[in-house]
Amino acid sequence: MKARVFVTLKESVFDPQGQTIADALHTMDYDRVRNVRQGKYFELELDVETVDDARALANEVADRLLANPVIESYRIDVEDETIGVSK
Amino acid sequence: MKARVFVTLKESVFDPQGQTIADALHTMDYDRVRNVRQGKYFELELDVETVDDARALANEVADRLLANPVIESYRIDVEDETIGVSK
Amino acid sequence: MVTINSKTLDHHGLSREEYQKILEILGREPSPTEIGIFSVMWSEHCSYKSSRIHLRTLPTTGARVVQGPGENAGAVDVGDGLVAVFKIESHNHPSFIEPYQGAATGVGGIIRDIFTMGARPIALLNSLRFGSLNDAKTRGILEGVVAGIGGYGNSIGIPTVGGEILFEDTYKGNPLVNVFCLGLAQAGKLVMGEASGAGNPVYYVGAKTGRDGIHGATMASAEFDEQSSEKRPAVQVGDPFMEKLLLEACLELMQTNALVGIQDMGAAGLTCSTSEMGSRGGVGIDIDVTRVPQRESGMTPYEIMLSESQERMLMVVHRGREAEVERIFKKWDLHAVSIGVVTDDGQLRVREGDSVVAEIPNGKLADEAPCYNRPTEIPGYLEQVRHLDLEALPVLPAAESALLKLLGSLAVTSKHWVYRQYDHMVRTNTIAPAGMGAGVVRLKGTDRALAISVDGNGRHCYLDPHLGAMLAVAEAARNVACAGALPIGATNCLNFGNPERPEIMWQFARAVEGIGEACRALELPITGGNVSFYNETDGQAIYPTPVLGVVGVIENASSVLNRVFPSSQSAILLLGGGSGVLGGSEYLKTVCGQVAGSLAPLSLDSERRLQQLLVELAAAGLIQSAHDCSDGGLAVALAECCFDSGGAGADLMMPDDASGGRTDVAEASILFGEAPSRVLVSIAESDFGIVRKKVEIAGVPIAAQGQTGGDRITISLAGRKVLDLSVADAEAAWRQGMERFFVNRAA
Amino acid sequence: MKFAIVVFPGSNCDHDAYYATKHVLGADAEFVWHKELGLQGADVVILPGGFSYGDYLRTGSIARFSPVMASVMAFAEAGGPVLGICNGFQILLETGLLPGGMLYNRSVKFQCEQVYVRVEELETPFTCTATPGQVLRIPIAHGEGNYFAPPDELDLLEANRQVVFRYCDVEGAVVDAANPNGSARGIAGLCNKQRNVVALMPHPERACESAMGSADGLVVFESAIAQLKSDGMVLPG
Ligand SMILES: Nc1ncnc2c1ncn2[C@@H]1O[C@H](COP(=O)(O)OP(=O)(O)O)[C@@H](O)[C@H]1O
Ligand SMILES: [Mg+2]
Repeated sequence: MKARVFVTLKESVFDPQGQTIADALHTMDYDRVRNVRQGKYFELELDVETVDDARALANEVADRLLANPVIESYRIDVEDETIGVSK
Repeated sequence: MKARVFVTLKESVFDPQGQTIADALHTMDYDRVRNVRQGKYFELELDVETVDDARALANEVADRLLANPVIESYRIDVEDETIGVSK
Repeated sequence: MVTINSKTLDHHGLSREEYQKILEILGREPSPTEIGIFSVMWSEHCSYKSSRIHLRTLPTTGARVVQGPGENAGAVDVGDGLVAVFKIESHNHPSFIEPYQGAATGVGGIIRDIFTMGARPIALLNSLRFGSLNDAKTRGILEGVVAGIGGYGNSIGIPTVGGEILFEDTYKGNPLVNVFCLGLAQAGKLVMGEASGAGNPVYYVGAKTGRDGIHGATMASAEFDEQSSEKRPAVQVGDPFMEKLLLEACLELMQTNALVGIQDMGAAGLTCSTSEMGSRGGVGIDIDVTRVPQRESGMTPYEIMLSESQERMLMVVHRGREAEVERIFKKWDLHAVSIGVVTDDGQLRVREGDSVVAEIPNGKLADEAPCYNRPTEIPGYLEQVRHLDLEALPVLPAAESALLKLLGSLAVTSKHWVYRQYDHMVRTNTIAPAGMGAGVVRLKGTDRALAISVDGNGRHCYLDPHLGAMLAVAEAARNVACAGALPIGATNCLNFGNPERPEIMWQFARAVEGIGEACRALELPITGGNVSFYNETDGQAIYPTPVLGVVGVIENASSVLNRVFPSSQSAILLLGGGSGVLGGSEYLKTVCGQVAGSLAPLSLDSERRLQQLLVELAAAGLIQSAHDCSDGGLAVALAECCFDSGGAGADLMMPDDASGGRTDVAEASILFGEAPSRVLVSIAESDFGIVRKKVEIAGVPIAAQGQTGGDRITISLAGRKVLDLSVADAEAAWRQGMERFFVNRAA
Repeated sequence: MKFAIVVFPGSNCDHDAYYATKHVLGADAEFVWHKELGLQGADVVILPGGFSYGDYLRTGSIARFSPVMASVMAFAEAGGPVLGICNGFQILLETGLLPGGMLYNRSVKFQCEQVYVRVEELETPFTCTATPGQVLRIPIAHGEGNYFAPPDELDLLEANRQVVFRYCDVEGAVVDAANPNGSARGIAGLCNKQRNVVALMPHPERACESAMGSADGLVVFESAIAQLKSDGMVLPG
């Protein structure tokens, strides 16, 4: 089973990396890119049977290691390869 | 319009970050996490009208700045906020 | 078995003659793995086939040389039972296609070369060349390269203590990234990349092997389909954390005597390390590729042998000590895996399980590598670019505005933007602040310090490769001497175009001659180096760019000097004669937009006396600062001595050297003309007399005198002021020359 | 009187902390490997700078799970003096012993340079011999030292007098131009509520000898020694 974890800085937290990219894009004349936020993206390969187990495990791992709840929030997508659907 | 860009190292490229996280998870007894790959995740806020324009712009920006095709590949998701669907 | 056709040979960069030699050595047709092994071992990169004949002429011996060229790095005795192990290497091409990782893995590679020798790396430097920063792509490459160098060095905890960076259009499509590393080892405890003792196990340690950096393209064989070349990334990703573990584990292992020999897997990975270790020791090595830790499935022996995955080492250890070795690596969470054994039959034998996929006489692979004396020819451009008619220059700007322009130019401006991104202090040995001249690290537990400088000027070498190369040696050594250090050893990185073109080969041959001449005269043995050919885009070669790295010793670390004038009232002397010339100068390029003319000559004898004098005066504590006149000439050097001093100015007086011709040209030559062997020093008023005497005894001319003080930079000729600028204005121009090219929201 | 310097895989300022405490100050110091479970009877624990586990994920995030950290936490909870420097600060944030988190520097670049910090609090084991408002010249060397905490948390920190160091100019004024990385309210160092756990981004161990450009960092280590001497603290082993 595959889980995708997206970790982003919380809305209220200033994102220097995203801001720098936005600035760079503006000097390259991409003015239509109004704002950029940068986060981290993880693909986990999990040795579990069900989508629920995958979600639970990915959640635990994100909570304990992948994200710092003080500044970040995360979102999880589980892909059941047998049926090819993202949940 | 919002575009999400996921940049990951190509399959064949070694990902020391993902490897280090996987190793850490294993010493924490998360053996069911078989493999981890780490990538970057960008949320772009775009000043465009159509989903197609958003996709084209996000593509261009990813090609020119966000990813280096020599070692990375990327994927784009466009979200039309008016209808709330990811494409 | 595949048949070898001409396409296969082309893909592997092997000529017909080279293939004939392979047939002779083997007495049969090579297997795919064997052709791969020959192709990388006989590549320009590993065999130095076009350069060897020239490099042989370099001086490599001296009383202090402990290890000359041939090992992973050279070494010189620095006293107190210590040796300095150092080398410079290029990572130009990878840094162009993936700036961050290309530069980072360059740093990783040179660090491995140093700790492989049993030395703890204590200092990094780098020499960089880029196109103009007006180009957005170049800015991106620069940002990536600098971040990559910092990313690796900072993380592994080795300070980057110095370097140089220059910008010329010629490097636009071919930037140069040369990295230098120096380590420290106990005398007599160097570890060699040599295998010996039949029956001793061969260990593999470090990162797993993937399909990284395999260049030998597709072969007409089921083994090498299109897809597998698709899967081969051209650039590796660096893992400084892994390297830090390897570094500590290897150094710990070297404290035991369980190790026979060790070599890092750099270019040509497992192939190069097994065959070189075997041939150095005159033994055979027998390995089984199925035991090599692999990152990807389905790798062929060919791929495993040629992979350039980073952060890997090959070791031979004494039989019976295996458990001890494995325990040390386990402590650092690394696996040491036995992949084979040393034999006494001299063969490099590669097995895949039960079958032998390659069997090559080790010695012949190394010793019978091709060696070419390629034709040379004077380049056609030379006559034209050497011609310079000074009288025909347009009216020159006022000295003050020319100086401001030079100070803000990329060649001269503060490189703070660069070195701020490097941790230059970790390990608390760096006793020279960043950006003040040579990098200086103290040797804890002794009174000594080492000073290091890397220098080169491609524009000079373009105009005159022989003299340009000599100037690079002289400047690197002089920068070290300006820190108060006696230059004792050198390494070089030779960046050139395509050696198959006679004009390029001529540049190369002339440059190597120049390096040899200068090093002999300055008693600077070359203990190693690196050649990077094929630096071209669209058939257009870069400026010939030899970069010299010079290491010097300061007997008493507390006498280290830098460029900054002291705040007290002091006397200034310009040591060394030889008025500058505008030919090939930064002034001519930046202010007049021309690259032309002849360079000022170098007297190696004067240079040597000047450097010895500097070391003597510094050791005696008789001078307070020293800075050489380099890019931008005297006026720029004088201004630089005033920067970072808190605004103290300087006033310099020179006799008029009436030369006839246009007065603006004559003045510009004096203020901004360039010539070697000129150094500005400051002296406490009370020491002035004794210094003068020592200078006289040394036979070094004094070209100008002055005082520090005030808040302006002034120079007068025979009592007439020809330059008068406030330090504040000058310093402001100098500080922002590089920063202004980058969006910078930060403090 | 013994300093324990914890060595994580990837630590690289461990030797510098050792050299400063042992050779410059002449105190007793010992390395403690991260896989060890005890602290070897140390009186003061230092979590040094570096890139533990490469800091690929998030600075300090993996180190906090190292076996030795349980002892460090227990030592800290029992009131033992703990000093986190740079990566050590980041690790302490991850453990929750100190509040807040680190963002990338405003420049989004690694920065190594001399800065000035003002000592805000003397009531900690690592600042007790400083003078009120003393300005120290100490280097920073980090890419992620931009301290963040939500406003109410920051207010709480101020109310509890937990802000120990602030970036300032040479005169001691806390102004934005002197803030090298964008840290909230110029915060360069903090302590916990009990005041025994102190952490800062600048490197005092790099500023213990004039040869290194400044000896202002000495006060941090001298304070620890003085404090232990004066109250003859009995500490948990
Ligand atoms: N790429 C770099 N990396 C580190 N330090 C650099 C780099 N480029 C320049 N510097 C530093 O900036 C200072 C000035 O460099 P440079 O102009 O080459 O000096 P010089 O003219 O004395 O040789 C030196 O101290 C040098 O170490
Ligand atoms: Mg120079």
